[in-house]
Amino acid sequence: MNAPTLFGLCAAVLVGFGLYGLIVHPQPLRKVLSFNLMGSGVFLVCAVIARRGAAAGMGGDPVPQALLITAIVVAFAASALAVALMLRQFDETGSSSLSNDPGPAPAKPAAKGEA
Amino acid sequence: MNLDQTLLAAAMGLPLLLLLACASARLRRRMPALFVLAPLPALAAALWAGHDSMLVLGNTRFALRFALDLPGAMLLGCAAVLWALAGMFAWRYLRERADSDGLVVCWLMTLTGCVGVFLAADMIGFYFLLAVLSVGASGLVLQGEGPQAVRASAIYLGLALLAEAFLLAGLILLAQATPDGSLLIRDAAAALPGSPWRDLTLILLLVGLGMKAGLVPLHFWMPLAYGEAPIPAAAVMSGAVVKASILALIRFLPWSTALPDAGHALALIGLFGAIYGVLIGITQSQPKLILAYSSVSQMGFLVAVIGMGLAAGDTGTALAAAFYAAHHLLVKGALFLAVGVVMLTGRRHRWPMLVPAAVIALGLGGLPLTGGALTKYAAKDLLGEGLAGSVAVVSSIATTLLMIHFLRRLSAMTAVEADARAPAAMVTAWLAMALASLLIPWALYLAIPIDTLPKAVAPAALWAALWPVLVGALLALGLDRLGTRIPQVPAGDVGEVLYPLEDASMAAGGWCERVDAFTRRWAVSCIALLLVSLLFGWTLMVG
Amino acid sequence: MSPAAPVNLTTPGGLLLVLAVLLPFAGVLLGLVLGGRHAQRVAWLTILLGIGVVLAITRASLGSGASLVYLLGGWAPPLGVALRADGLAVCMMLVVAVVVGAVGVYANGDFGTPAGQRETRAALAFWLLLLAVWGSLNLVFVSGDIFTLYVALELLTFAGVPLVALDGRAETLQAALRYLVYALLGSMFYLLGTFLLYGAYGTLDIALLAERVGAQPVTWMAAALMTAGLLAKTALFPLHLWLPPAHAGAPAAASALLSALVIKGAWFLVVRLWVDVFPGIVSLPAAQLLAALGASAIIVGNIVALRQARLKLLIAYSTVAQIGYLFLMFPLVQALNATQQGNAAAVTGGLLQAISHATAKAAMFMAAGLIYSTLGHDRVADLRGAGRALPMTITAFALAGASLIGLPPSGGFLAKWLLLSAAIATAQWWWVLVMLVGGLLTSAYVFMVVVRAMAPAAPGWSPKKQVPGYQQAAVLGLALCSFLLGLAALLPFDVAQIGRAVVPLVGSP
Amino acid sequence: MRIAADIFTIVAILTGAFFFLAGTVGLLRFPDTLTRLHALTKADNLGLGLVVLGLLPQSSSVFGGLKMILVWLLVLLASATVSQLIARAARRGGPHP
Amino acid sequence: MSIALHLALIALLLALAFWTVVARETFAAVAGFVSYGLLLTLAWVALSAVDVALTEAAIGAGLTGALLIGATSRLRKTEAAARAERPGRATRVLAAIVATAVAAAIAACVLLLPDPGPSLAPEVAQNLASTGVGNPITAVLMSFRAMDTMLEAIVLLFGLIGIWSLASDRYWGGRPGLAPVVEPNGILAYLARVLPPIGLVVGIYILWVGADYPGGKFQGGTVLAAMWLLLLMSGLHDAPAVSQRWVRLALVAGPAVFILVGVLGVFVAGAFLGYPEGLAKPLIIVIEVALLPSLAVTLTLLLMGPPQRSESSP
Repeated sequence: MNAPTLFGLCAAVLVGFGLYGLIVHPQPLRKVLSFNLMGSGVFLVCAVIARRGAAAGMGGDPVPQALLITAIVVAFAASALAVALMLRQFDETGSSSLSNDPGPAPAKPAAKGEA
Repeated sequence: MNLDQTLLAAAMGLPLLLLLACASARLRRRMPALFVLAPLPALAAALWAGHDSMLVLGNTRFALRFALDLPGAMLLGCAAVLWALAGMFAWRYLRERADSDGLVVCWLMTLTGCVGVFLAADMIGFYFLLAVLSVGASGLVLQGEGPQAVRASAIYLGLALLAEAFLLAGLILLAQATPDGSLLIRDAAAALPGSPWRDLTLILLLVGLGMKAGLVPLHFWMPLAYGEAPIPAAAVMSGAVVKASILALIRFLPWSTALPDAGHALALIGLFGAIYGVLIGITQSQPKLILAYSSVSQMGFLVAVIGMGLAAGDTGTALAAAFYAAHHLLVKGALFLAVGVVMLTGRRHRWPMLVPAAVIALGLGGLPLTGGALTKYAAKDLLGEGLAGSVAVVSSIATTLLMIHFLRRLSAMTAVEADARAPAAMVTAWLAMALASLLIPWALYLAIPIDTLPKAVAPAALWAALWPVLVGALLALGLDRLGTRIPQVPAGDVGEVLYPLEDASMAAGGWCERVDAFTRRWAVSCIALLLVSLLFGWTLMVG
Repeated sequence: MSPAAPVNLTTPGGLLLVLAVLLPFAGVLLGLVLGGRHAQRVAWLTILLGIGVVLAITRASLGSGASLVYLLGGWAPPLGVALRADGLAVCMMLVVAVVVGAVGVYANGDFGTPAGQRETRAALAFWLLLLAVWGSLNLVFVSGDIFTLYVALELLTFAGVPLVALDGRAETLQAALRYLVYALLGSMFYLLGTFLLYGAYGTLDIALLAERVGAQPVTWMAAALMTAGLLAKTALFPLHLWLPPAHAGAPAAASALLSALVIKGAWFLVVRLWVDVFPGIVSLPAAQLLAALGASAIIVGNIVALRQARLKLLIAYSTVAQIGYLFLMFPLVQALNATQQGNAAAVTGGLLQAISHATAKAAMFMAAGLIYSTLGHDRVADLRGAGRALPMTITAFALAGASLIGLPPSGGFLAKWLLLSAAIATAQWWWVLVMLVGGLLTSAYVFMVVVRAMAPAAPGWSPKKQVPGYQQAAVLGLALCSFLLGLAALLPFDVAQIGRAVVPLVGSP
Repeated sequence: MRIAADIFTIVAILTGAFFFLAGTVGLLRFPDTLTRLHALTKADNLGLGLVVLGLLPQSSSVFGGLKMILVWLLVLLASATVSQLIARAARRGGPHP
Repeated sequence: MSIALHLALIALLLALAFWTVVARETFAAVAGFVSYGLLLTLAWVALSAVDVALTEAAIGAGLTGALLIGATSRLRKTEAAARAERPGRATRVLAAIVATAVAAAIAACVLLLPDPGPSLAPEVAQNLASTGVGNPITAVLMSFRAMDTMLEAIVLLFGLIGIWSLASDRYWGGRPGLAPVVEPNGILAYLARVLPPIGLVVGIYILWVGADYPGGKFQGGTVLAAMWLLLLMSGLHDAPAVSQRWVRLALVAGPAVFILVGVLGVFVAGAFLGYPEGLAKPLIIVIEVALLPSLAVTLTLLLMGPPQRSESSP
């Protein structure tokens, strides 16, 4: 049971937490949070694979580690877009919920946008 | 492009050209005048085009091929005559109608489809032109205006597309069976007996074409459609459009090899249809509905003739069936035009209209010296002496009964003020059609050697044709006394079962909508995604 | 049966593949900098050049008769990334170019910035996102590396999501958010599958993977995760929560792009994985499961489409149904593989189904857009007068509908003919039944809409806005493309089979 | 000389750890935000300083050592400003964590 | 000994992750997530992926944390409404079961994966010399799989275009983010004056060292973005208007240079994104130097969100 395998199991549990959070939490912000959690779990799996590919004098296989850097940046861009969408939906409707039966839209926030 | 190919191209091309010309509003207004001319090239093709040349459009693999065989030529010629005269009738009919665009486009579309189906030699072309025919015909029914017309047109189209679905499956089975992958109907028919899925293909083809021909369990669209469609449209649909499926039956079924079980089953359904059509017909009061049910009956009889021919494996059936269909085409078209004309003439002038109508109507029942007798005579040796032969006699009696009932209802439907006269163009069209339906069967009988003339005119044959008509007339008198006690059957008889069916489908729709709303909830969708991935993992592991 | 031998050499036409991907991206960069009216002109220039490049690629691949390959940076896989374009990819790139061109012509009406006016948000965003969608789709079709395909999927999602909320209405923002978070969940599954495959076989290249992939638990799990992720992005039936509101809410040109093209990207990946990478692994029961989901999509999608009150929602649900059709090909391919007959018929049938759906659905959505701007509403109940006001558009809608139903000579008919022949050749009768019932249900709502549109208008009614002619012409052109696609069979038939394992075609076309 | 350096490292790190412990106990025990802040910043910064001091001799190169001191200074700067901000937010009755 | 350290780290990671999922208050969950992000950096170091650790610390914990904390404070009002929509117990149990099933499947895969797994490290080592770069990961990012890195920069740009397209038409061309409230002698302003220079040096150092040691343009770009965000938040500098030409040029510069160098490769080195012999390192440096400012501007604007104020607002 060496360290990478331990981290691999930890990654699997993280993905489980992320999935649970994504399903259960109604607020989209908590969903993005859980999505990032799951993302870090998936990236940890990849890091374990990289660590197991250590050879030719390198601590880990550089190709999956390069993929990881790309994936982390892409995940950040996705979170930024999701948060921007949430905030715009909040500005327009005063509520941020994903349920498709639109409840009674509460009163619009007083001053829209202008600080 | 020798003469035959140019004739075929013109027959198909002119209606298509006129249909495309309808795109511009200006041309569309002057189109009714051309209705008479549109089918003439088809008539010329039927008369003079050779039966071995083939018009090919497209390259080797997928191409539209058009050719003409004897039954096809016979039916095409009669259909062209009916289209031309009904076109004249429709031209005069359209003059009073305000919005004629819909009828013009649908008329030309149906004409193109009809001529195309008669000429089609390959399966893809046949399937496509049958689709064009169905859409055009349902458009014609729609011109009846009113919620009933919309429902009738929807039912017509629904059943037509259902039939096309069966047909497509059958055609693909045929295509799989034909050895070198050629799509010609000739090769497909030849390959049918040897195909591994022979019975399934036969069932699919017979169900598909039977539905288009109005076989009994699925015939209810016919009375609904003909009842709602305007007169010229009903004339053309009951005459030419229905014959498309009969011609398809003639072309697709393998006449060389005997298929007793399929043939007998078909004959049984056909004969049952013949009797059932009449039974329901006599309960109707609308002349158009009576004619529709008479069509159901006649189609049933014709399918019975084909069934018996198929069982016996007699190659002559194709010609006999085509001859019978041609006669029915002419008579039914004429009778519909008669209904149109009589409805516009006053009581005082109705007799000159009713007499020819009576002659033709009784001819349908088999009155000697008329086309009907000839067709019954030609079909007699096919049906043989046994059960089928006697049922054929019963059906001619019943048809005579139905026709007399029709004539009585028709005479009661004259225009309100006594001395109204139908417009001249309509009357000429009707009379020309009546004349055609009397002369053409004789011309065809002589031209195509089904049997020698003297035998047909021999006193024995004449008497054999006369007594069913007399018995029919006697029954008609009996029917008169029954009068009011006959139960009133709604137009679509079996069609009534549709209403509970529609409610059931609405319920199913509601359930589907609830399922959709449930699966589109966030938590459910995510769990579904996880379940799908686990399911795929498991099936891959197990598989 | 592995696909054509993975020759890892740059073929002559290879550079065109790079151009096909980079041209739209360069257009986005230039358009962003210039902004305003110039963005539209840059977009138009890129569309014309892009169509030229795609035609050149078609000619090159038809000429050489084999896949075009390009090694990026000169490094051969497994280290470097290779771009490959076989017959499937070339056909899809052609269709995408045609649809993008037509949408471009149509969008001049809605998103054109007249001279002298300042840059508006929607116009700039639309033209940039149009090129973004095009570039990422071309990358999805040509990339030979499954991680680059992941990045391409993300590009496609990032380009698609803002299209949904382009006109800024509140409910479209929620629809866009649902679409984004669900698509991200899907692509995270796909990424996890990619990592597992790399962990097991040490390469990310499709051709090499096809050779090394063996029947092990890790491969099954990776295939399951990647397929589930892609199904979420294609919105196959149980996973279609985001599609109807997103496609119905977006403006007409945007929903045409989303419905016709963005969906096809993820579907194409499923085809690439199941037909090229996992032919040995994917068992018949798994393919049957995929087609079962497709069949349920056809049934529920069509029935719910029949009951929709708004035309755009009706067309969106029709997309849900037609996606089901796209997945019917997998058991047929698998069964044909098993019986050693060439799976060319089923693969080409599926491809033609996708192509005819892309063109027909884009035409339908744009027609719905024109109807909305003419009638002021898109309630299906009273479309009266649309037929008279927009004759070309309603004919286009009818032709597109005929292609979806599968009436000859449309592409849909040819696809249905091929798929039905394959289903019969492998004796899978239930898929035959599903296809025919699907065709009937589709015809129900297409004729419902056309008949209601043809009904004469109420007296004294006049169209709200006079729709410019070129928009109607674009819609009709696209519908004709789909309707006359059946004649494509008259061309040399196996355009789609270039570079694939050419096994003699069994049975009639 | 090596041994002396090692002993010095151990001693320094131990005291640093002790201060961290004190800071954590303070965090848990003290009643309100302000006092917790006080404990946290004071104890932890000092603890970190000692740990860095202890690690200096162990570091491979002078440049490495300088980098560690830079890290310590940055942490000092950051914790000072952040605790100031949190204090002001706490005084104004803002969101309490 | 190190196993114990790793176990402790894993236990802490799982505890924080559990807290992030279970916490009722969103702000608490985000606070838990930020510390989780920092600990995750340690995990990457434990798995000897130092480059990735740097990226995770900068982008994963830093920018994502800032993004989520900013969003939480603005969405505080929707907390009560959202709690009403919490799914019922059955859904939660089912979700837990399905999530654990998938996690178990992934754990099984991790256990089944070959331990000294197949690796491309030898090939990278062989060809490292020709890329002229010491750090193998930078070699993979900039030479072997340069396409992915270029696409990544384009992904960020598409994300930004997507965010900008969400603005309301009234404010198009305006400035993103809220108007800065300036208190010149506040403590934040003091930090904003002291830290950025240091940050600038550290950012550029990380970029420069990236060639041979862990580091690189994304990590450097993020540090610079953090510094500019600090300035923006402290009010010393106002966010640039979206319609300004220099902003758009800055955004496009990075990817454009990357594509141009790639196209140059076609003529000089015979393959797109290929580098001629010997010239690899300078070209890579040119790309990285061009990408650094572009990434910094893109990441900052990604965080600031769509334009919410008119161009001339205070």
